[in-house]
Amino acid sequence: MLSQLPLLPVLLPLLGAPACALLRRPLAAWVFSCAVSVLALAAAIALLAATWQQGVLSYALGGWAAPWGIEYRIDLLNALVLLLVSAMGAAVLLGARASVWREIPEHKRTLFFVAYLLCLAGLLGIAATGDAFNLFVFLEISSLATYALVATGRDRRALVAAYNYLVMGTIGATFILIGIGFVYMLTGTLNMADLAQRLPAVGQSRTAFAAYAFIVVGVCLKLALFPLHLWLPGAYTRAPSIVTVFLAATATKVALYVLIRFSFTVFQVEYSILALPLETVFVVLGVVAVFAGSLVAVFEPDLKRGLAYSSVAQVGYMVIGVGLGTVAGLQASLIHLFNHAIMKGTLFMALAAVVLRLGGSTYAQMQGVGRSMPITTACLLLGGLSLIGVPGTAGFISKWYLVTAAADREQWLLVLLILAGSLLTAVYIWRLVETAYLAPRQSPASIAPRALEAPAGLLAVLVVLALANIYFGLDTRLPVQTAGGAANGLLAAVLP
Amino acid sequence: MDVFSYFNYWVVVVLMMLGFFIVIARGNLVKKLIGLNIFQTSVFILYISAGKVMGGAAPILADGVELYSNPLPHVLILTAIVVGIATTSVGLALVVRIHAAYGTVEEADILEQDATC
Amino acid sequence: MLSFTIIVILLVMLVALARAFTGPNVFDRVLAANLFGTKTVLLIAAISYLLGSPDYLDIAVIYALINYISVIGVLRVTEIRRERRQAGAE
Amino acid sequence: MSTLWLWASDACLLIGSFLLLTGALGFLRFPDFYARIHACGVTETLATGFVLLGLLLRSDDAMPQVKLVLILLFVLFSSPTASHALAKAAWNAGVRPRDNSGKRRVSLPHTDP
Amino acid sequence: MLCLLVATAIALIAVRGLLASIMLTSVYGLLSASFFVTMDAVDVAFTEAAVGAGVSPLLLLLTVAIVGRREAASNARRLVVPLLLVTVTGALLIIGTLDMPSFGSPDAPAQTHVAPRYLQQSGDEIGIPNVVTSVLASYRAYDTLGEVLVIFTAGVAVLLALAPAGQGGSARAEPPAPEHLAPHTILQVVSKLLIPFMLLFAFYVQFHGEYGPGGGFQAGVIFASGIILYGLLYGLPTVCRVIPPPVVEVLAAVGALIYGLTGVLSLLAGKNFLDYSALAADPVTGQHIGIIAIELGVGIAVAAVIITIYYAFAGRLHTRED
Amino acid sequence: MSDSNGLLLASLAIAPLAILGIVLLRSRPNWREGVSVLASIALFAVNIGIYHSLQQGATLSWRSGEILPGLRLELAVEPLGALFALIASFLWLVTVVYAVGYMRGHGEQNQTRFYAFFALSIGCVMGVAFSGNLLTLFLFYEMLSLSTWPLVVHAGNDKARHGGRVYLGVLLGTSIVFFLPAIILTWWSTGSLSFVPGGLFPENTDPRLLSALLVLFVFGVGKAAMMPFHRWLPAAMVAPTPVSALLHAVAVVKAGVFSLVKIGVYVFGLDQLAAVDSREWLLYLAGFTLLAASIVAMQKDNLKARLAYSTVSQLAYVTLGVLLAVPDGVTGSGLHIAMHAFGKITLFFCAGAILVASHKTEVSQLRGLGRQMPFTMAAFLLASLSIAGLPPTGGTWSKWFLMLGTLDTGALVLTAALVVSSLLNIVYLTLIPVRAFWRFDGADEAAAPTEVREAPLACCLAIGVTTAICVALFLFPQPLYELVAQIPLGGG
Repeated sequence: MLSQLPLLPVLLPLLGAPACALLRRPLAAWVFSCAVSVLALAAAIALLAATWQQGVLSYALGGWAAPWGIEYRIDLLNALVLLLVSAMGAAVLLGARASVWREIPEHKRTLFFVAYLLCLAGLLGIAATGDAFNLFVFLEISSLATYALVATGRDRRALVAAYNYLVMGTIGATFILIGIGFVYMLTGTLNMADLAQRLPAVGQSRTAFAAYAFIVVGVCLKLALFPLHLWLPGAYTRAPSIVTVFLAATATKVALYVLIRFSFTVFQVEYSILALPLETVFVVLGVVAVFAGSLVAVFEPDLKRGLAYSSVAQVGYMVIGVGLGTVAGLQASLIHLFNHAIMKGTLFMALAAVVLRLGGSTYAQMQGVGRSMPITTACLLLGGLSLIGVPGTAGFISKWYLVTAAADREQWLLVLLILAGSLLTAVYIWRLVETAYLAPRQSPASIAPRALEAPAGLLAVLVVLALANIYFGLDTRLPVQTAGGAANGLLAAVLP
Repeated sequence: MDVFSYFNYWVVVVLMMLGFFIVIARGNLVKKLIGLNIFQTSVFILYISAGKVMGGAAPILADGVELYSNPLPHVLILTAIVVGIATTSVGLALVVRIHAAYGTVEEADILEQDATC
Repeated sequence: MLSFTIIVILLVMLVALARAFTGPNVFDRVLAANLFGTKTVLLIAAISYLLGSPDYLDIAVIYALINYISVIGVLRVTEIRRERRQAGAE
Repeated sequence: MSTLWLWASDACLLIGSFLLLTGALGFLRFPDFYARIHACGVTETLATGFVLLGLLLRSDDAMPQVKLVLILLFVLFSSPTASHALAKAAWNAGVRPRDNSGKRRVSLPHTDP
Repeated sequence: MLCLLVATAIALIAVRGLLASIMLTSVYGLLSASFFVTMDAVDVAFTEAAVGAGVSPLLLLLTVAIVGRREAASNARRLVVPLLLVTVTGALLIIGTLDMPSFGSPDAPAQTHVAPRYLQQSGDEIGIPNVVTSVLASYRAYDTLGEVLVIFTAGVAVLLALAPAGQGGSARAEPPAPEHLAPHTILQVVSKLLIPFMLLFAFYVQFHGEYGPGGGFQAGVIFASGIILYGLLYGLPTVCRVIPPPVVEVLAAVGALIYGLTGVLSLLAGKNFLDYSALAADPVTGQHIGIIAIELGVGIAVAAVIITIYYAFAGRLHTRED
Repeated sequence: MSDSNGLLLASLAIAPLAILGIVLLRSRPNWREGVSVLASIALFAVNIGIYHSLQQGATLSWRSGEILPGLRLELAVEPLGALFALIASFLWLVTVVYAVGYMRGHGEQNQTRFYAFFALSIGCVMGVAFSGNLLTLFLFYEMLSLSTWPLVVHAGNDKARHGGRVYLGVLLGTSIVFFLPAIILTWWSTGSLSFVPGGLFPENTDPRLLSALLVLFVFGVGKAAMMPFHRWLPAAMVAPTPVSALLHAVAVVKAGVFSLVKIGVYVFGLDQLAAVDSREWLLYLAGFTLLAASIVAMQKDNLKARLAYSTVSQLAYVTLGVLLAVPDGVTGSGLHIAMHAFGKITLFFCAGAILVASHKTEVSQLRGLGRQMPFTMAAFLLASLSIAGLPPTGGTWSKWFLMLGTLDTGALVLTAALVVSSLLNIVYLTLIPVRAFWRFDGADEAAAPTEVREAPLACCLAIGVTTAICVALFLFPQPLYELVAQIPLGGG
């Protein structure tokens, strides 16, 4: 079974989804999905361990060797993303029951879990595959499932958000498809490793440039990088709470992975970063994203929406890391990818609890929530502190690496901007803290204060996530070493 | 002749642009999806053009035929077509729901309704 | 002769397209689409002979099928729409 | 394949092409919907028949012939049906024919279906 | 042909009214399929014909029947940005084409690198003439599994969006208003004659895929089209009685599972996922068995999903909005 | 040895344990306060233990696993830290006793939260005091900012919220925008963040880098309240008085200047510090701050605001002492941390006592109050003398060493600034109790309520203890001085 390991994290949810559709009772579907996602997580953990021991793992699907068949090719980068996505997928699902039962009508629950599994399988499939076109297929699986999941939000605006996401996401996917088509025409292959070998020979052609441009734009649409982020706030805000948690923790991360994979493996860094002015483009867009996202988040009356904009900002940080074009920068980017998934997972999970109990997440509704839901609010606060980058939390580690990476390039202005960005984060997090703890509770008579804390299942997952923020702020070996190994594997041959 | 050898591709480019234009310029949600359809179909044409070999036959093995067109783009596009119809159907389902919720499928009207409430 | 037929078919398709574009009402367009469809069937069949691969006939068959279904679909849809409107007015 | 068959086939194709062209002309130039549907419907079946027959004469395998016959059957069934359905739907929808001048509606006894 | 395509697309921009647009879309699908034929892409043409000219316009039509076919005049000030975007994209695309291998050249990398192996060796390795099917169902079978799951996802998504509230599961006992339409006797009779042929043809396409154009996906679409035709003429309740929605939904999942489990079987036999040579003593026989099995899965899944989608839309059509 | 390290960890562990106890016993106020008092006693005892093992020459340290490559959380005891911890834990004890009286006397809400965060802040102070490298220092520094915020906004009204925003905004802002980059730069250029006697930077470090770093550090440690980043201190005056006492005498501000001293001594090293270009104008900025703050303080009628500006001024003394980069300056700074702590906390206690007893907050209302509250006012007088640096109080010594330091460097302008500022101190602080005792005319007869009495016993007790220490330190400054003298000053 060990030789099948690279496939398992993807295959389990992929086949689990149709199997889940056969279950009629929502509860059974939930239990089944949980089991599947936990198994996938176990496989992903084993896979990461195996990758550490044995280096790159290759798995030929259908038994056909690489450029002819589809290959799963797992290096540290894949393994890290797989682990992250499956872990968040499993965690969110485990805590999802109460929230789903509250927000999704009964006849849709089974389908909801099926779509969730499909989305998970799609994201994992993107992260595992070594074939450019296979990536597109799984991208579409996850995207379609995402549209459906977003549309299950109770507000009718969820529909519009899902529709906009669908249109923009499809444009993005089609752009990626165009790009893949161009590189295929240039090289005749779709396998990423093979592409990497054959592209340099044609790297100077204008077609290669256009191909890269299309892929980058397409991926950035999915990634919600600044000017292409328009779908994200709506989708995150209007989606059911659980979906938001899952998407925020995984979807943009996988998109970033795709960006890194195409930039550094397929097109290779000599081309993508050194030959093109992308370095500047990424850094500038990243900085603009940080400030635009954070500023909107500061003035947003709804916390969920504010955090969605904050995601736009955080994507900016990650892209800055990529744009630095150094091993340190990439490592910082990957570390932030990992940590941000945990932070946003915590924050949105806490918001799921808040929405569950209070029916909404505007600041007005959340007044005094610190007293009625102390544990949830504490977790929310922990996630927020991590987002700011307070030392001792995971967010600090990200900021540290990002700033050192920028300092290595001696870009002092960038250092300042990065840090100033986290000040803005502090502003909106503090707005939340004041609302939660200082404002009088909204209509205290109507709700019994003791009964308000989130249900146990949700709370348990939330607390674990919140503690993970602290844990990964103190014991950073997993993300730092894996990200370091991955970054070295991608860039060390070429760059300092 | 360079120009002729690219003629096919350029027409495809024009098609893509037309489709793309419908997607972003039109306010009707159904029309947007139609545009998306055109856009995607044009990409299919691009791929298939790339797989054509002058003088080749369809890639169904037959005796006495030496030159075949490239089967790989065909396979890819088969998948892509399925993806396209899947996207369209999901999009249309959303449009139906939006119509039920807003009573309109014009983007401007929807924005207006959202702004007022 | 085959090529000539193909050219003629293409010409007819152009005409149909023009009608589909200008057609004053829905039914003209439907008719044009229908015409277009049947011509496509012929076109594919002819092309298959031109290229010497009879496999293409399968496609022609499916065109014929699809074309028929499409026309019926359009008709039913317009009717249903009207019926709904009437029912709504009542 | 003997030349005779090929000649015959070419003839069929030519007739078919001619019919197609006339139908198209009518479809393009006729003043109202019913005239146009008439032009199409009449020529279509015949033209299709001829073209398919022409093709049929060119093949010597059984399978393509079966398929061609299938297509022919299909068109023969579906085309008039579609025309009929279209005309009926148009009538129900209130589309009325015009007279030659193209200005005045012909008053026909209106029978509600 | 291409110019016709362009003309259609321009017409699509110019035309107002959704029904006309759909007609043009259908025409566009037909045209592009014809183009695929001239490009030797038979299977693609087959699929595009069934999807681009068939299913997709049908779905659009159903939608338009629900939401109305009027289209508001577009706002002139909305044109500048789109034009700019489109121009930039177009320019980039043109740039991209400049250094492309020229059209139809047999020396292009795409023709010389990976594809030759399929053409040269699939006959020995897989043993079926249709190379597209070989690649689709064996070399890149995993993509096709992904494809099946995409369509399955679409089914789930549509159900998730359109499943009527207030009824348990997906068992909607449709009580739509009786069809007091003008009875389409002629249509009904003719169609009743034709539908069996269609279904038969679907089976032919299903099992002929190894030798000629066709395969599970196309067969599924044709099968579903036949059912949809039936539904259009006899009304949703009738067709729901013949093929109950829950059954279809189960079938969709079963189809996907058949595919997946074929792969799992080879996994259990100690080979890699979807390595059909594990399915029989002789590898080529194994490939045959595998391909037949997965094509069956594809066919079932596709037909079931498309029918499901049709049910979902048609259900909306008949239940009046409140 | 392991016992001593146990002590070190215990000093950090006590606060969380206390919080647990406080939260668990939230429905029983007496037990809850009992836990607070017990914890503070325990902490003080632990710190005395640490002090003793330090005197016996033991080295206490603890390291975590690697957080960042080559970087760990490190705790280590050195003399300055031990001094700071000792003072802080002792004053915590006193403040807790005082707080019990004050909070009950004042009928405050949310007392559980108050005590919990009180304990948390003192835990962070311990962390700051014993941090073994810059990273650890930064960690606890930030935690301290965050954990004191709930104390500052305790009242929960708009004014408190606004104050809290300024407080946290300035502290977090400076630390993120200046302090963190400074740390990262240090790390980037030296590859280490440990506190090393004599400094981290190799000889050939780019002087421009050092200049920039010094500026970043001085402004980055916002808690040191260097102008123009002093605004948070007056803003934090919205807090209840025990908090103000703790913040402005012990925890926050002292953590700030303490960090600066540590950075000056252990990161730069006095020799290198003396050579840094930007030191010069920072010195003058410090001089300006201490004068300007004194002048502002004079104009404030609100007693707590006046004390706040006084603190700003006194903190500048400490900063100035470090920046002088001479041993006497550092000794003066170290001592002043202690002396000012006792003096200022007494003043705040007094202000709180006055508030509790008479509900007066403005200086102008205090005339004649000496009759009603003679004890408080006497304490106020002594403490203000200590701040001004006059005998018979401990403040004398620290000012003395600071003066020596300025003379050492020959910066007579600064000497003058110190003198002038001390004079101003006398004017704006010492005159308050004097006026309280001497009624200058009869116009205030009506304003002096007759029913005012001394504050609750707990408050008076605390005031008494700290005042006594202020005086005692004048007589017996030896232990403190010895401790400060142990600071390894490198080549100095």
